[in-house]
Amino acid sequence: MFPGVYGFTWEPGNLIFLGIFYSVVAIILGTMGIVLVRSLKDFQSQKADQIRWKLDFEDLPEGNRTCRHELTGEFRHRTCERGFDCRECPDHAKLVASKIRTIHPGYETGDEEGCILGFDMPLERQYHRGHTWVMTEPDGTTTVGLDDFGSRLIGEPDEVRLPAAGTSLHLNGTAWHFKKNGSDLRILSPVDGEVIQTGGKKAGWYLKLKPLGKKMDTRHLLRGAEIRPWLAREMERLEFSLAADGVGMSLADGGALVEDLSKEYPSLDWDAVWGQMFLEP
Amino acid sequence: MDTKNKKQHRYGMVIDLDKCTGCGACMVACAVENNIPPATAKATDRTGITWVRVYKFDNGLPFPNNRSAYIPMPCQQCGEHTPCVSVCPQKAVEVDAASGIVAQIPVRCLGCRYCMTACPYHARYFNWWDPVWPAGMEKTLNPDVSPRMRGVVEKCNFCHERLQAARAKAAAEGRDEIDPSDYQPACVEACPTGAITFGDLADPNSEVAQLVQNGHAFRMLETLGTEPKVYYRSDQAWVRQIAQQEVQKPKAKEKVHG
Amino acid sequence: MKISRRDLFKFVGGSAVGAFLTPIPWKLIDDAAIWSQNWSWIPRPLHGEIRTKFTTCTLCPAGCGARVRCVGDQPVMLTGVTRHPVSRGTLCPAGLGGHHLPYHPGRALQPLQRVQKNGKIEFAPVSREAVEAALAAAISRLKPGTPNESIVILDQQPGRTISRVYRRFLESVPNGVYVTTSALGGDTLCVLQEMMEKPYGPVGYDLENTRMILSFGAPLLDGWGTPGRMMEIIKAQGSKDPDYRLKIIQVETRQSRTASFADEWVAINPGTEAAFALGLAHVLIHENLYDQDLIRRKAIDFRKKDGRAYLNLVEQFTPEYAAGISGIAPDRIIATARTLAQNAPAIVIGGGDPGGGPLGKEEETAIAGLNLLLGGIGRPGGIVARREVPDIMSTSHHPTVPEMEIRDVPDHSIRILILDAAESGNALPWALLERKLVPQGALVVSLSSYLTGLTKHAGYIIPAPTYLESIQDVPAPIDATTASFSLSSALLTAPAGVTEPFEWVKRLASVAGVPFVEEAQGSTYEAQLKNRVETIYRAKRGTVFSSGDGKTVPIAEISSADQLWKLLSEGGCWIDSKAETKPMPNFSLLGKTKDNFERLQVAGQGRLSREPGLVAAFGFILMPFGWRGATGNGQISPLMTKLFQESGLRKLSGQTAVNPETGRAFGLTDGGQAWIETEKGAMKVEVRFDAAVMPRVIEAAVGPSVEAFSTAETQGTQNILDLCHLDDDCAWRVTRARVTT
Amino acid sequence: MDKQLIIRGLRRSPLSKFLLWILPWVALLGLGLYAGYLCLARGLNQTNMDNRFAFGLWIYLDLTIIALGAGAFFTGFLLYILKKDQLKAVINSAVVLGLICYSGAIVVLMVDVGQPLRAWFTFWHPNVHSMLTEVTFCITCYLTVLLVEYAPLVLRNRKLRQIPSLLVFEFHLHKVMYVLAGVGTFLSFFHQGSLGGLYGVLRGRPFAFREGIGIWPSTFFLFILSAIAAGPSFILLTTWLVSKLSKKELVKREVLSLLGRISGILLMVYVLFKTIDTLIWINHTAPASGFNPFDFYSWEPFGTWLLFAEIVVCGLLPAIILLDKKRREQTGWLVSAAFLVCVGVMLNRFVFTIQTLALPTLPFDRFLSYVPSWQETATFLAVVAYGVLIYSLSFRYLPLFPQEKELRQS
Repeated sequence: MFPGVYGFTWEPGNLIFLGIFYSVVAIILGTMGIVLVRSLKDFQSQKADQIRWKLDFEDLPEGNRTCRHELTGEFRHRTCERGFDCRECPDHAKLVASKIRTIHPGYETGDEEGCILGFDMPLERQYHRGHTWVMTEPDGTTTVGLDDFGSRLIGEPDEVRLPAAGTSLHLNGTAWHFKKNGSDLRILSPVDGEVIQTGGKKAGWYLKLKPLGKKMDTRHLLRGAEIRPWLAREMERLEFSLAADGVGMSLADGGALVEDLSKEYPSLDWDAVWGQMFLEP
Repeated sequence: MDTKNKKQHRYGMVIDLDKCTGCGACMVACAVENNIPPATAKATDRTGITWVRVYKFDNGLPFPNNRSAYIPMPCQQCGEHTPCVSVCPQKAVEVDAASGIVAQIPVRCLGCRYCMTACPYHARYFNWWDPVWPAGMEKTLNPDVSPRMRGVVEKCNFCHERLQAARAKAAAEGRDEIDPSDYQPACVEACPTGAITFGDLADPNSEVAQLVQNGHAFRMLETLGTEPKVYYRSDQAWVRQIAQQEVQKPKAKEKVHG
Repeated sequence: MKISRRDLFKFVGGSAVGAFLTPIPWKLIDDAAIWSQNWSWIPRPLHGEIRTKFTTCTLCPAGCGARVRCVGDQPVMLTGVTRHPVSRGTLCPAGLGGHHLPYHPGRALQPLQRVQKNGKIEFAPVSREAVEAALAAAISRLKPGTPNESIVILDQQPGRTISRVYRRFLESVPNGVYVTTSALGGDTLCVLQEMMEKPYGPVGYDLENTRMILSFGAPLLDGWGTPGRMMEIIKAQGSKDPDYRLKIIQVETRQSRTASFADEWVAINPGTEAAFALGLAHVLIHENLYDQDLIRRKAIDFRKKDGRAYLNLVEQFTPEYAAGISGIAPDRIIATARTLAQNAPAIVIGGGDPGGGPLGKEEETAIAGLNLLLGGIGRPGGIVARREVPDIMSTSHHPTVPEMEIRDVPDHSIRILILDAAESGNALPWALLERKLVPQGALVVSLSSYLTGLTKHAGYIIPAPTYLESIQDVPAPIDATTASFSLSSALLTAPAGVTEPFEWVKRLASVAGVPFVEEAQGSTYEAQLKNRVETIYRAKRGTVFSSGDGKTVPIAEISSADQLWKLLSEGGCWIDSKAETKPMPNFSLLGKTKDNFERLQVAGQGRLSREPGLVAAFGFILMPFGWRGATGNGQISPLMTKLFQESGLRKLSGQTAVNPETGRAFGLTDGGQAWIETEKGAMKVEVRFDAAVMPRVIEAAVGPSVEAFSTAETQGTQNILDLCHLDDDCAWRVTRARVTT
Repeated sequence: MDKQLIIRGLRRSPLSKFLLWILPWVALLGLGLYAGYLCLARGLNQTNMDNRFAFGLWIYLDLTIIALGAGAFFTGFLLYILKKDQLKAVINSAVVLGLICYSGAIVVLMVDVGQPLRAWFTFWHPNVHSMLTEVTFCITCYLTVLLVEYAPLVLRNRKLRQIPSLLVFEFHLHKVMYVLAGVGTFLSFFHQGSLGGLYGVLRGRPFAFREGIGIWPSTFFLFILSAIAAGPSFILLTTWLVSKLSKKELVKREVLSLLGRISGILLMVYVLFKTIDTLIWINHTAPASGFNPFDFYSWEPFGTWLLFAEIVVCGLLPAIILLDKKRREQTGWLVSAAFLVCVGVMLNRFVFTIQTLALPTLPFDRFLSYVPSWQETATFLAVVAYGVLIYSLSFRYLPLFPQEKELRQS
């Protein structure tokens, strides 16, 4: 195996064979080394959450990755490639700048104030695709809560694990966890920010954040006219999820969702439904 | 040992099948010389260890025209394309350049038995059991040969330790070359009819070389090109024929038992 | 400091990584490698000074010289002694493993008693004194003058010093009978001597000068006689002029090693040797190919008026008639007879197979008759006379107890049977001995070291030292043309529990209160042997071979009896000078037995003709066969597994062969199991198809069982001999058998 | 707890049912482990192998499962190197199968050699001329590669994924998968070939001996071809079987068709070369060794039917079926053909491992039979059980079929 070990010869066959072997070993070890170094680097720079979202996003079925501009009808078909982070999206910037914003044909104005498709979705709030809402408070802080759709999906959680004050949250990172029926649910952070105060279901909000930089960047959040088509799509997705488990119901015209959907249909694979709806497949 | 300046030997055998009575003395002498243990009760002719094995073969004719002969099969010490040497994954089989002897190094053998499948002469044996001698009998072991252990392959090496002893003797007496009479494997020594002749095939004056030349000598499975250094001879045509006949035809529809 | 679990993990992990940087793992790998190459329980050979010693093999009566390679004093290898006058440099496979015998696991190391425990026969330790007391009591109950209440010592290697001691002992007890068995190679010679009108003295075969051997089943090339002699002849065959090569014709049902090696194999019907021999005699006489001068002068019953002459008998056995019985074509009988006559000097040898047993007296008479017809007695290349080994027996007191062959002992007459440890190498069925024992209360004592064969049936065992453990004398082998004498030395110390038979006989004599007259020849066994050597020395005959230097010197050049003793105890061999030709006495071609004419006539019909009605009912003829020294009576080296189960070169007990066509016809399968059933019982055997086997014959090995290599055979696996039919003349060669799956 | 380990959105049977399913396999594995222990502790006398049948059931098993496991490297090769993205649907399953096959083979090999403690000598004193050395080196390296390939799959387990360091590691590991796939392909090509070479070089066994190119006998190449032809079929077959057993759709139908087509094309090429090789062997190689090739087939039950079965019934026939688009679209035909392909490769390995050794070489030798002992059989079955267990566990807790969720929802 090495010069000096009994049986080693300098004949070409031996050298070629061992040469190939050592090359293979070197490639395997080298590759593993690279992987380790990269992992270590990313781990230390706390990119784990980012990577997690990236992987989760990739795992989402294509239908779950619809671009917000498809929801509003600006595109016939468009899939988001950026993990619902419109901040760096040139197309989004262009579309916003051009101000050509077509209203989704499904948008109806007949809803009560703040009540869209039977959900309590105040328009002054901005919504993240992971069913959190964001409201910028006058004092410059930002309140984050679970939207009505999300609340009804989860109902009464068994446990809420909120981040401690001072924790930095990153967009699409983990904001907080719910525990319900043994399922662990990760709620995506809708914005970048530092936790300054935590609330809960009773408080009506979950987190108060202050921006990490100068200003809270909320360009990627859904707002105004986008909410209704998005919600409609979410209803569709939900129906779809439930249908996979054999629950056929039309939620769209059933009026408002019941307060605690999981209590209504306990036999369903809620874990999967929540995963689908809260973007954690 | 420095062999560079020495003559290259090709030790070999000529076995006269007309003299082999099939008594088995060679097999016993071999086992005594090489510290081969007695078999356990469960061993069969397919799991035993007989570095030289005497096979019986016949002319295939029915009674009373049937005739049998015996053929001792030690390792044939192949000289070319040595099947076992090239297949061993870890150099536990080597051809000694100075003597032409194919040597098995049991302490390096991992017991994969690839060499055994490679050997067309079935001259290699695996230690299926721990070597066990009846209590006390281990005192009768030959001090010149190490007993092997379970799980390794072994085979005839033309009593290599006798070659070493002859070399040591030659060296002690200040000779470069061994006296051929000092080096005779145990089977050759034991054969009561002198059916086995042993010597250096590379020496044209040696008895073996002469016997090979004298006609009626042949080797087993010569067409495989393994160039064995064990020759056989017989003056009987049927013996020569059957030993060279390649594959025996199945006999009618006999039920085959293992 | 608080140690968290994490710290602990870190510590363990760190240590593991750190350990890799130390030499510890490499040391462990190295040690594992060394261990994997040298397991501590693999025995290591002894180391020490390598010495060469010489001795004489006593495993059979052949008396081959053995060169013993020793580490220190421990024999580690036996080889033949080049130029040894008896064995000619040869040791047989059994002899090559002789040094393993002291360590055979089946050895008895103390006196044993046969007991029945939970229905099983076992051997339990017993004191030597108890055995002696039991024997002494039995001896005291023997009534003098009642021949049906005899005490017998069975000695299978007669002519030794201990043999003489036995005879003298038997002389001093009531009804003592000294019994021997037929020796391989000796049967024809014994019968030949019985055919002489006056004692002719011992004779041997002059194999070296003969041109042809017609052998009736004698395993000439497989341990017969003194194996080295035949081997030396084979060795030299190639260099001889083809016309002067020894021609061998083997008359045997089975294709034995000798049969397949012989120039001709005459595959004869089972048990019909007499017919074939008489057929040959018929041709010899009709074609005037016999020694007419000799026959005219010496044969007393060649022609007789009463119609019961040899000629009358032979007349009946025309080639056609003999062919009808023996299955050999008339032409072949004629051709064989002619070949015999043309190739003078020729020898005709009987004897049969070591496992198949002796041919029978009548057959041997017919065979010996051929030798007489050919005129080969007393001529070079024929059967020649040799002298006895000079012995005190001949010089002082000749024992008066008769020497008898076991088959001649009257049935149900032995009250006490003592089995000597020495072996003839031939099979001896227990049934034969049993027939000779009194039906009730017979006492059997074995002096064998090994719980095998006949010893399994003994009531007591007083184990004697085994080969290499005691000094023994080896007289001339039965086939020899000159007398010889050598010694087997005690290279190993005998275990404490074994008893030298000489000492035991002495003790027994004293316990039984009988005079031990042999005391005069020396009070110890060694003194007795020395005495014998001195007798030889005083005879001043012959030469002495010394194994150390391979030289042979006339005995006259040996300075003293002590010097001769020294040479002999170092593996030397005394060889008598050639005997002068003795004038041959008159002889009877029909033998001296009563009704000899009728008996030969009956024998000529073949053994199976005696109960013809049964042949069809059984279907098979069972023929046992064996290999000298491995017929299950004595012990063989555990290493003999090489020849038996590890190669199938020789056959184990329970292995049989049948002709493939017969086998298929009877629904047997090659390699399958079958039952052999005879009038005596049934046994499960393994059947092999072999085209060399005569149709309707099942050849069954009288060999060791697999257990015989590694254990004591106390329970005794079944032996094919138990199934064999014992004829009135104590032959067991052919038995009708059923073979079923 | 168990539910937390199951990939979100996938339906798996209740734990009790799952335990009931694995129980017999665990028992079988336990028995096999005991048998393996017997073989290691008491030696190979526990097997029915002997000096003539020095290779037995285990070597047959090794050759066969490694051939079937070829799907792992070949799918990896097609996916990562040739960018056949459709195969993403089965790559995970293929990797698991490959891992099972290779690790099973190595474990059995460790029992099969007489001195497992000396196994590393092959690395220390390699004889590079031995095909077995090539096999040892390649298999060991490739098993490492397979473990590395399997690692991301394990790390994607729902619970393990929660650990950030593992998540990051998995992410980066996945990114370099093409390198490993490349190395794996290289190694696999070699050892699949060397396994063929193992027998092809046996000059002393004219039945197996083949001429070839350079140091490689033709069997070297034929084994590669047959392995890569059978690999996709085996994946197809297992996927179909798992789908049937779990009563779930796991991959899109067109993936199975693609696998079938790949298998069919390669098999056709293989059959062509195998036929040429056989003809060369019959007309040249065997006669040159002094043997009449048909004598080898004169020993019942190993007659020429075996040759016919191997090349035509299990070669040409499935190749034709798989290349016929219409038939391929019918699951019955597709699966049957894939089954035949697998049987074919098993038969081929049987012929080389068992028939080769059963045939006598010496004129006075006998044709020998060999029946494995219970210890051998149990060890063999333990590998099967081990495979089933690993696969079952992987199927239950790891994302084996990325399309499963999608198909469930549609």
